[in-house]
Amino acid sequence: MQDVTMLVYLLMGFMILGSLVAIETADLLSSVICVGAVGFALGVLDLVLCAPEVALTLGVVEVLTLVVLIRMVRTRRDTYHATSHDTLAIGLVTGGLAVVLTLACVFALGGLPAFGQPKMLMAMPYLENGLARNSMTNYVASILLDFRVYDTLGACAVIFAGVTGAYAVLRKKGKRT
Amino acid sequence: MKTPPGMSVIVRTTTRVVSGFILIFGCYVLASGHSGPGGGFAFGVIVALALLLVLLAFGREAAKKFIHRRIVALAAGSSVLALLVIGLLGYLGTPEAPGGSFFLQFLPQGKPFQTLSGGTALLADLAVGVMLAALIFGVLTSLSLFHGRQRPDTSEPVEEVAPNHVDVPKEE
Amino acid sequence: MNGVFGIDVNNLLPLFVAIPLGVAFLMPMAAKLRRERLLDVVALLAALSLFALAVMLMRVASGSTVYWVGNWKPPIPGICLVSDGLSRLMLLVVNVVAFLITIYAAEYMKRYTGIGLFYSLFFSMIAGMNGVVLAGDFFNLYVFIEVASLSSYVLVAFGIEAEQLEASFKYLVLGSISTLVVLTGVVLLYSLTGTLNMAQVGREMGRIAAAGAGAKAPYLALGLFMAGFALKAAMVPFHAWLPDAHPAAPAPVSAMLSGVLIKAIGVYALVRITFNVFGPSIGAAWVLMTLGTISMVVGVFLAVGQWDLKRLLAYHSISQMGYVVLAFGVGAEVLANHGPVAVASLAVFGGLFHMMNHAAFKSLLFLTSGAIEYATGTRQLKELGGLAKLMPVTSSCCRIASLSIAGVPPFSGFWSKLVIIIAVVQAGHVVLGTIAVIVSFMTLVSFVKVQRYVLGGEPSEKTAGAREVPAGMAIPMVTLSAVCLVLGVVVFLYPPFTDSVIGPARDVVVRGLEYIGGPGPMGKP
Amino acid sequence: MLVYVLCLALMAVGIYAMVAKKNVVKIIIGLMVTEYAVNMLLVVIGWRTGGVPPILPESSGGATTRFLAHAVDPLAQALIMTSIIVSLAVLLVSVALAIRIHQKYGTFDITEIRKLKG
Repeated sequence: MQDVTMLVYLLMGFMILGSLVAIETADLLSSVICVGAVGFALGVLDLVLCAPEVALTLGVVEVLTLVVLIRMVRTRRDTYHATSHDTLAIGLVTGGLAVVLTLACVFALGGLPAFGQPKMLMAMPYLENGLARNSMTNYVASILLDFRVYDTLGACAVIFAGVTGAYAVLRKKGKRT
Repeated sequence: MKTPPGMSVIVRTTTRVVSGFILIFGCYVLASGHSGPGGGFAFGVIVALALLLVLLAFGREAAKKFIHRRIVALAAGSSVLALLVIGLLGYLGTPEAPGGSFFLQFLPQGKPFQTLSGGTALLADLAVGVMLAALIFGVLTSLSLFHGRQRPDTSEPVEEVAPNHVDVPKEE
Repeated sequence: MNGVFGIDVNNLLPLFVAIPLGVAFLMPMAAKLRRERLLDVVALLAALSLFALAVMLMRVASGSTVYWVGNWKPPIPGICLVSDGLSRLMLLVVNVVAFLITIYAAEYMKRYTGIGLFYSLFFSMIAGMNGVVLAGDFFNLYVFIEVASLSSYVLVAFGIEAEQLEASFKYLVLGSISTLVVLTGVVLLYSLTGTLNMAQVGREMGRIAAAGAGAKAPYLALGLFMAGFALKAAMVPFHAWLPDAHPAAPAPVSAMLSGVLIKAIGVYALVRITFNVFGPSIGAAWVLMTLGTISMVVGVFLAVGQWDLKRLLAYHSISQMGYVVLAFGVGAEVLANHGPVAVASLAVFGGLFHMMNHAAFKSLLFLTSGAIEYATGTRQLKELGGLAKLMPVTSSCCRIASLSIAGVPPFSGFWSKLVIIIAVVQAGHVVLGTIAVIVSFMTLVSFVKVQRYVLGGEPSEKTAGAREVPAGMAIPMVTLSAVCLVLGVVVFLYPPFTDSVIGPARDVVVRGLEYIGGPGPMGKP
Repeated sequence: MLVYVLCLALMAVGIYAMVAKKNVVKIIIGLMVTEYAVNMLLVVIGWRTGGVPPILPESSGGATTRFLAHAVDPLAQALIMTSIIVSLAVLLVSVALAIRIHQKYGTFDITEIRKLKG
């Protein structure tokens, strides 16, 4: 068990470092590539934590995201000022986030169940009885497509609205003349 | 006419071979989704990526011949409507739940470990997959064909609706 | 009891989501037929059917009922939709306003391209709001919040002008922070209790608190929820997006955003979670009261200095939402201190009533500002003038709405503000009551300015050619004016209305943790 | 408990980028990082010590006792799948807006994109 925990820490550390590099680096293309690496690290983490279904989906979505972002950055010229002038705002944000994080660590996070011992109040009855109702042995798929299909409908509505919205934003003209 | 923009012969040949394999892999992912990792979400994105590969390798004109925008819109709209209809068909009810309800499993289920287990779930999976493939391919074409201000008029992401009703003059 | 024509109304709850989603999915395909009138007709029919459903639900249903989607009921609890007084009231508000705005939009949006896309996004937004209001499950709540907000981001940029794109991007960034913060809260609660069902989460948390271990963990989740929903409701430290986003949008969208969206996915969710899931607590009450008071004051001060009509209205939205949140905060404080329930009920009643009124008069104000912009091409106060003679219908509607928001008797806004102020004073917060009165006075000053510059005086060069808007836009405005007038009168002169419409909602909020929406026995743990 | 702290830290990094950075691309990257953080938190809370994937293996022949004792939380994973799709939608919209903004202003730098007052 110990090795899984260590691996998880390593991957998380890599992800935090990678995101910091992605955010602070001056070149937009390297920054996009870094965030891609972070995404794939999350995929590996999913594999380690027994979520192959999620890892697969995340992987393909990650490829898609990278294609879109690289295309966006590569085809557009931009002069990026690496140093930002708004030091007060940045200080406030950083300070505020640090305070919230510390407070969360000190007071709240200790109350969560320990890593590796989830309370499965809603999931356990489904694991026990789901197979009898829909005969699907992949529980993640059966939750997505039968048990909580209403959420999936919502997700479809989100992506439909997103794509419709992207079309609407990329229209040639907004108003008729 | 200019030659359609695309990539080198090597890329095109590779694409010709590879895109078929990617599509088959996508279908495998969909089919195995009920008893192993996979399913509609992954299928949709994989198929969209394969189509995007064709688009990038052969250029815009060839891709337009390959897939019409209208078909993409129709596929996306009808498949997502199909998901909603599957939900509404749940109102038909079953012997166990005669009143029926939204998204009720109204089809007979198969046996575990078969591709056709799950009743409505397979249909829902298919609908989600086709919808994602069409939507993502559609939006990727729009995003990658949008050139920005260098050539603001070459792109036409959305077909303009015919201006039948511009009878209200805009006061200046 | 719950039936009509032999159908159980409870069974029709998913239609509130299914109908608008169906329209949203259909519209981009239907747009290819190139018949815009057809799109208008479909949209109007759908909005009308939603309106009828909401009214029917309000008339027929009673008590609290739970609908299990896909028949996944306990012992395998799936997603549930909850119909109780509060959600029925919100459904009524959302769908009535949405119906009237659809009529308006059919005429107004003729100036824009891509009507099919507009209707698709507009109905996604309605579906999202209905979904949020009905949700009895945390993750479902998150998904529908995302449906509603994503559509609203894009609708803000629908005219694709530079300012609109910028406002929309800002709104998208802040809105995404808020939804992600809410999602983190959901995940923490899921980890803590092992369930997503709202009522069950409430009970499990009571059990955890009784056991004593990890009693602080829920507060982190509550804090995340309050920050997230306060951002959606544009309470003052989190309000930066609203004064950009609401004015930038096309008029029907502004009316929808200010009129119902900030209520359905902001205030409603805030109230549902603080009262019905976590139970009213002193800490939450003080946060709500502080947010409400600051928003009330800052919003109105920023509004007074504005010369852009829609921006002015947007700042007033912040201020008026401040009243609503203050009322709920006072209610929560009284309940948490085990004070007199009558005072808490009065405060909550005031909050709900003001929310209803605000939905009516603020959407009316945005519709009239849209009509003014439609006719004159500008919304700068200094460039307008003399519209009282040129556009009599729009002007009268604007007058009624202004008097109502400024709290002039006998219009509806006066009564709801009065109730809130009485409740605040009865709860012992005389200072807050005084502030509320002063803010109300400032609102009056601000709207006197609007009346003077827009309607009074002589026509300016921009307004000289203005003429009355088409009937399609005038009818919804007149209807909303009538609602503003009637609501003020009917609530006090016709008690059955109060008892059947606002009363059940008030009871749901005041009863707090006795929220019915999940498996097993209800009540305090 | 350290795992939760690391998740929240990653989230803080993302929110920091979204609020403090002055470049549209960086803001979008911050959005992605925040979404990763939430997904990571979800997969972490669903893990069970000695867990197996929530897919009943065919070799089990339908016997579920051992599977039930070890399967990691499938519900959490289903939630991640939904949230991945939702994030993808948000990303597509933000990229479309960014492209259009770049077309109007010629830059991704929001200090130069300031037509609105506040």
